[in-house]
Amino acid sequence: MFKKILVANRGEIAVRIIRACREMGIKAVAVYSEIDREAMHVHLADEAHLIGPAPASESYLSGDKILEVAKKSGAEAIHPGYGFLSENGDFAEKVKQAGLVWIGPSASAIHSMGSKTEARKIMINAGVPVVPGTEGGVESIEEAIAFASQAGYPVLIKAAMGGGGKGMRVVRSQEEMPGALDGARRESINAFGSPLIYLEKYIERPRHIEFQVFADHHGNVIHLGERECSIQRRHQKVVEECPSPVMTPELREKMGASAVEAARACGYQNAGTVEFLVDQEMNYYFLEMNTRLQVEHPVTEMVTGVDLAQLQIHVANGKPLPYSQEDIEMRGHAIEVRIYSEDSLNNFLPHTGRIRYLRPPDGFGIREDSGVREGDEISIHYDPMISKLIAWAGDRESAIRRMDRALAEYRITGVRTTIPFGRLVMRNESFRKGDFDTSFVEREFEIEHLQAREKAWQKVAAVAAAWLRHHERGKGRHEENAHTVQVMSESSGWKARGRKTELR
Amino acid sequence: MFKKILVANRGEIAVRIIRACREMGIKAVAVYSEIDREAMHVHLADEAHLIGPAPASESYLSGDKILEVAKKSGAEAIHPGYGFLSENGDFAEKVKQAGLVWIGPSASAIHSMGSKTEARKIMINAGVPVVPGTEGGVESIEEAIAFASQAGYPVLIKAAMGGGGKGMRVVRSQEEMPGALDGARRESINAFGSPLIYLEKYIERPRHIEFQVFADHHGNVIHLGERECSIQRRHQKVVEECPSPVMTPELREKMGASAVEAARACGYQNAGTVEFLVDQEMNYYFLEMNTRLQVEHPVTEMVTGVDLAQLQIHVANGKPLPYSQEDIEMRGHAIEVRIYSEDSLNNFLPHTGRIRYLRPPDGFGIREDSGVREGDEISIHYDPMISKLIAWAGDRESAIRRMDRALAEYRITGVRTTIPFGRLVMRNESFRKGDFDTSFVEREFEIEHLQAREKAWQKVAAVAAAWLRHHERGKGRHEENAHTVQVMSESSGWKARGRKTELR
Amino acid sequence: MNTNGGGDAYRVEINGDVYEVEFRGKDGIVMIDGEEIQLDVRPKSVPDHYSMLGNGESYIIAVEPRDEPNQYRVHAGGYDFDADVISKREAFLRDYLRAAGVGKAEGRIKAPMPGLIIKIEMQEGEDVLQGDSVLVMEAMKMENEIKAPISGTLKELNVREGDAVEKGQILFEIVTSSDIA
Amino acid sequence: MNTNGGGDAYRVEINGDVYEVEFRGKDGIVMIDGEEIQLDVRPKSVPDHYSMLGNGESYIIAVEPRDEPNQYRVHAGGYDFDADVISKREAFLRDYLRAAGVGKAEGRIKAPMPGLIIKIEMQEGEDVLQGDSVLVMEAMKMENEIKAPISGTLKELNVREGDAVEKGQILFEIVTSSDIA
Repeated sequence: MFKKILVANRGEIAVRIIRACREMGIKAVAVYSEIDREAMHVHLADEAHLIGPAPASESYLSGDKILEVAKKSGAEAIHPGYGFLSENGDFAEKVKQAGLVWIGPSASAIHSMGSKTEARKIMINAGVPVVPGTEGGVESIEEAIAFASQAGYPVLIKAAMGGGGKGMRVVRSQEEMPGALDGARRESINAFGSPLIYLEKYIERPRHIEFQVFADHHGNVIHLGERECSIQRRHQKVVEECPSPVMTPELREKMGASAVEAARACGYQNAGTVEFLVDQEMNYYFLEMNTRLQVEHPVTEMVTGVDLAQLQIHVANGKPLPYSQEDIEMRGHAIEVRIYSEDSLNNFLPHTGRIRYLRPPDGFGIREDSGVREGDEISIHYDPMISKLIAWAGDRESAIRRMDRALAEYRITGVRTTIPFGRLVMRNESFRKGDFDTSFVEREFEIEHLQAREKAWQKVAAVAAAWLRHHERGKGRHEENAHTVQVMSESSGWKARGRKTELR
Repeated sequence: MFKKILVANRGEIAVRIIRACREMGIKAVAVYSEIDREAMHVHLADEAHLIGPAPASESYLSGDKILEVAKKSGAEAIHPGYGFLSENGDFAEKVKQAGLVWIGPSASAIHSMGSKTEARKIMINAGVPVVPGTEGGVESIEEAIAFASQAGYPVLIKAAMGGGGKGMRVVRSQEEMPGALDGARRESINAFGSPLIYLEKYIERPRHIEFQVFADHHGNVIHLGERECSIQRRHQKVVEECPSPVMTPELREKMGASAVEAARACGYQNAGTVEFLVDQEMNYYFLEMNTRLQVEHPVTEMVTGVDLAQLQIHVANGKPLPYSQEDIEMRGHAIEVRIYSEDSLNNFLPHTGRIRYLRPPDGFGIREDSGVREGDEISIHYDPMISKLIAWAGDRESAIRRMDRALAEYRITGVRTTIPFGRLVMRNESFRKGDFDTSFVEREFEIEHLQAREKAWQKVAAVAAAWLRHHERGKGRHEENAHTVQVMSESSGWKARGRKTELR
Repeated sequence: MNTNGGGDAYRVEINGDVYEVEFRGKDGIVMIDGEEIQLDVRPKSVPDHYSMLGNGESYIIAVEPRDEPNQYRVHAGGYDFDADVISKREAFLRDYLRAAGVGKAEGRIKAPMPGLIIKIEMQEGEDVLQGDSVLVMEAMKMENEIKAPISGTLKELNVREGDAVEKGQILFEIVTSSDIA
Repeated sequence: MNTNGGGDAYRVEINGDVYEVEFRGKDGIVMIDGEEIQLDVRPKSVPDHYSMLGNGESYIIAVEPRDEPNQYRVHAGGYDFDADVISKREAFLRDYLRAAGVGKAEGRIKAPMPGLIIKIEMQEGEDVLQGDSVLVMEAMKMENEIKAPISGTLKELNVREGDAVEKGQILFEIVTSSDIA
């Protein structure tokens, strides 16, 4: 087994991997940018090395600096986490050429699946269903309009190198096309360094259901069930669960087989996720394959009991999968709510600032995967995710109630968060019934709904705010007139203060 | 289902029960003593009512005050937790007479099992194996010596009304008998209000293995597997696990059947624990039955997936058990380490103080059941337990490594804790092999062993301590000689300080 | 109206709902919309937190440090509330001024975070409707549309495409017709 | 011995092991037992905690507020260490005084917590062996034996059965023969 692994990431996923290393008796080497000297992943790692200034392009995306640290520290393998270099096939290749192990799939699999158009071709050949779309990248507005006219509006513009909702636009009519193309290209360039975009038929009100797959270097490929990820805002997942509330054993077997087929078709190794769109009639279409550990992997871990991060290291070390498909058993239900530093009252705008106080909930069935602690700064440089809160219980209804309880206990001040939004989702009737799709947030959460909270709590908040104002005024006056107050008898203190107020 | 439940307890178990209520949609009413206004259970409850001064005898043990609050608040049931009134049959009876539901077994079952001597008789009749002992309470020193001479030394003195190691003494020779009898009686009077003690043959190097049982009001009784609780200091459990590393499916079936028989024999209802001593030849003896939820219940929950606190409420409400014996499936391995406010370097002496900083670890498989938070005071009035840290993993070896990782991440300052002790247990060779018994702590943890920590960390601590001293001196001098320092050029600041030191 | 001389009564506005809160004497008696509550509030030793017992009901409240003197962001029960607290005296004054046509709607839009202006969708002087996208800011690798919170005329568009802005910097102002009048 | 004039070198004692630690200049160079370490220590914004990077190795350290000026209780790696830190100058002085027979073993036993003395097992003037139980204190509903940390003669037994004692109060003193001599 490896003795030392470099974790080429930051935040909660770096922490997650460092813990997996620790638990396997492997030393973990962290890298950090100048503003991350005090970050949690630096503190938890066995070693930590500076790799550059705050902007990711000069630090966490700088493969050369990371390779240098790997050599200097004697690390034998590199775990990229998700984001940053995790889906950069060229870097994976460089790692290999440097004589180190890349904890992930081969460069060729990353390249194949990284190009949405190539991935589509491979899946079509392998017999995996796909959404109708342009065969290659789209350059001119005419091409785009031609496809849309043929497939019918609405269509979806996507960044060919993209992921995470960046560079994505829904176009519902020809008039919207020019602006949408411009915006998508701009984001794609900024985020992925490429203007390449393509178009797909937009499936109305689909569910987003993905399968966790795992392949070793000995030809074994299994899946670990599905995750339901339909609750999204700005095309970014925010609430995920395992299993999907609409999954049946038969459909799971069928989709699972497609997912395994997809992995085999690209010669896959290690952990991957095959994403599907599922329409209202439960037809499913290959969407894309993420060639890395997924943000929402914990819900699968809670339900299958399999430690995916440890399994990645195990498989990368050349060992065979310790599980066959029959060994994978799902127990109970798990839900994840991503806690972002965002103002859910204000259009989910990212919110920067220092975390003044942070205390997550705990107790049976509660797991927290956190990347920051009290006193840490949420900066503009990186993803504004604070942590992932996961609730497991014997059944979906109990898991929802547990998550709701846990969110109500969660305490963060200093930044605004998606916690109130998470509570509203847990209490939403459609969500509770399992009756939702990817349009859930925009359909159910008009800004007015977000502001209309439980009136009982609103009244409590009103009393608290008044008390504070009252108290502060009292304090201020007290300091101002310390002398006057001291000579008053204690019992008449309040009355005196009242009078004083009148006089100012 | 109940709409409102009063939780007649404090600390982590009150929090545990309040959370169970919340997750079932039931309002939880807390009670608190004067020094507990700021306690965590008060903050998390829906309602909180003052019941008296700090000493438990005037608050948490005052059944009448608690009943008064129950009536005033409209609670329909009382959950006693563990400790305090939980095994007080008279109070259970009073609750029933007040028209409320007692979440626990009947008064008669509590009384039967509360008297160790009566419990023995019932078990003997039911065919459950017991340790040889005096038939009734022992009053004179002559009686005690007579039993010991017959059964052979060593013998064990126990408080008839006792539990939790209080009022217990091992006697290895006749000379030790008078002092041990005195001490045990004194503790028994202080802790349980009764001087009644009895004697048993002391089983050398036994394991302490207990079975979780559950009975509904419809005659169904099941067990939920065993817990290994042999790691004790001062006869008090400090590390527990599920399953036991020495258990076999055959023995589990046999001991489980005995445990169910024990519950049936006393007409048991709700959650209970049947404790056994297991000798080196794997013979087992009934030790006692705890008629309440156990401190260490989380390890059973993690492995069986069953929420025991919610199940207690469910059964107390008159509903049948939703599980048959066949439904109970054990998956993986769970370990609990109790985090006490004690100085493990100093003979486990309880340590009082204010918690200045507290941040538990998190991540996959980690659960924390906590009763206090940062800023809370550990007082002399109550049990010095801060929290319970639980680690689950697919197998025992992984659970141990996970617990070790988590303990290393745990941060508490302000009080001394059992965290360092927990780490030493996780790294102990005998513990890792599963080769231990109740004498583990005294055999493996001489004070010298406790102090001989990993030398690498000791060196780190040495550097840190020196840095602090250096830094503090720098600061002190800086303030003292602010004027002098200011006129120095910055680059020569350090040298100047060096010289200054020489002169003082 | 207030036995203590008017200084201990407040008007609290949250999401358009108005609460009248009055503190009576030192025994923790509070009147909220005419209902009497026995209130016990304790600041916690951790930042921003308060424990409240109101007639035995228990609440933990967190309050964010404020940008504006009367504004409180209160976290309660897992929800967030923006509360505007003014004393009765200030409330009378505000009502009077509003009735007299003085004062201004809150049409000054500040940058919600530091970022880069990447697109301006409207021009100064244009009429905007509530919800119209006025400009696009990039921050944290995401494009964020800044929308008009009220309808009116776009004035004082203080930024240009390519500008880097600080958190709290005024981006533009929307003036309603009543402001102009 | 120390290029900076001797003021930046310390002797640290933990569990009987002695470390020599010297701080050199402002570049974070530290010598520990002759080994050179590039040290970067940052006090965290949370109480008592420090982040240390030593030659790239990362450690989180917590240090308890102290009762005694030279004593530090350090939490590191999940372990607790009691460190005694003295400057080189103090170390020379201490060694000199010890060699000259001045100074005293630490035989003064303080109450580790508030509690009640329920039994005294030995009498003043008796000889005690390390590990002997001297008295029994009750605290937190448990009986706690207070044992002799060193062998010697029991002196100044300052408490009686039934006394309530405060944390830190001196209970008794054990004088070793070398102390007496």
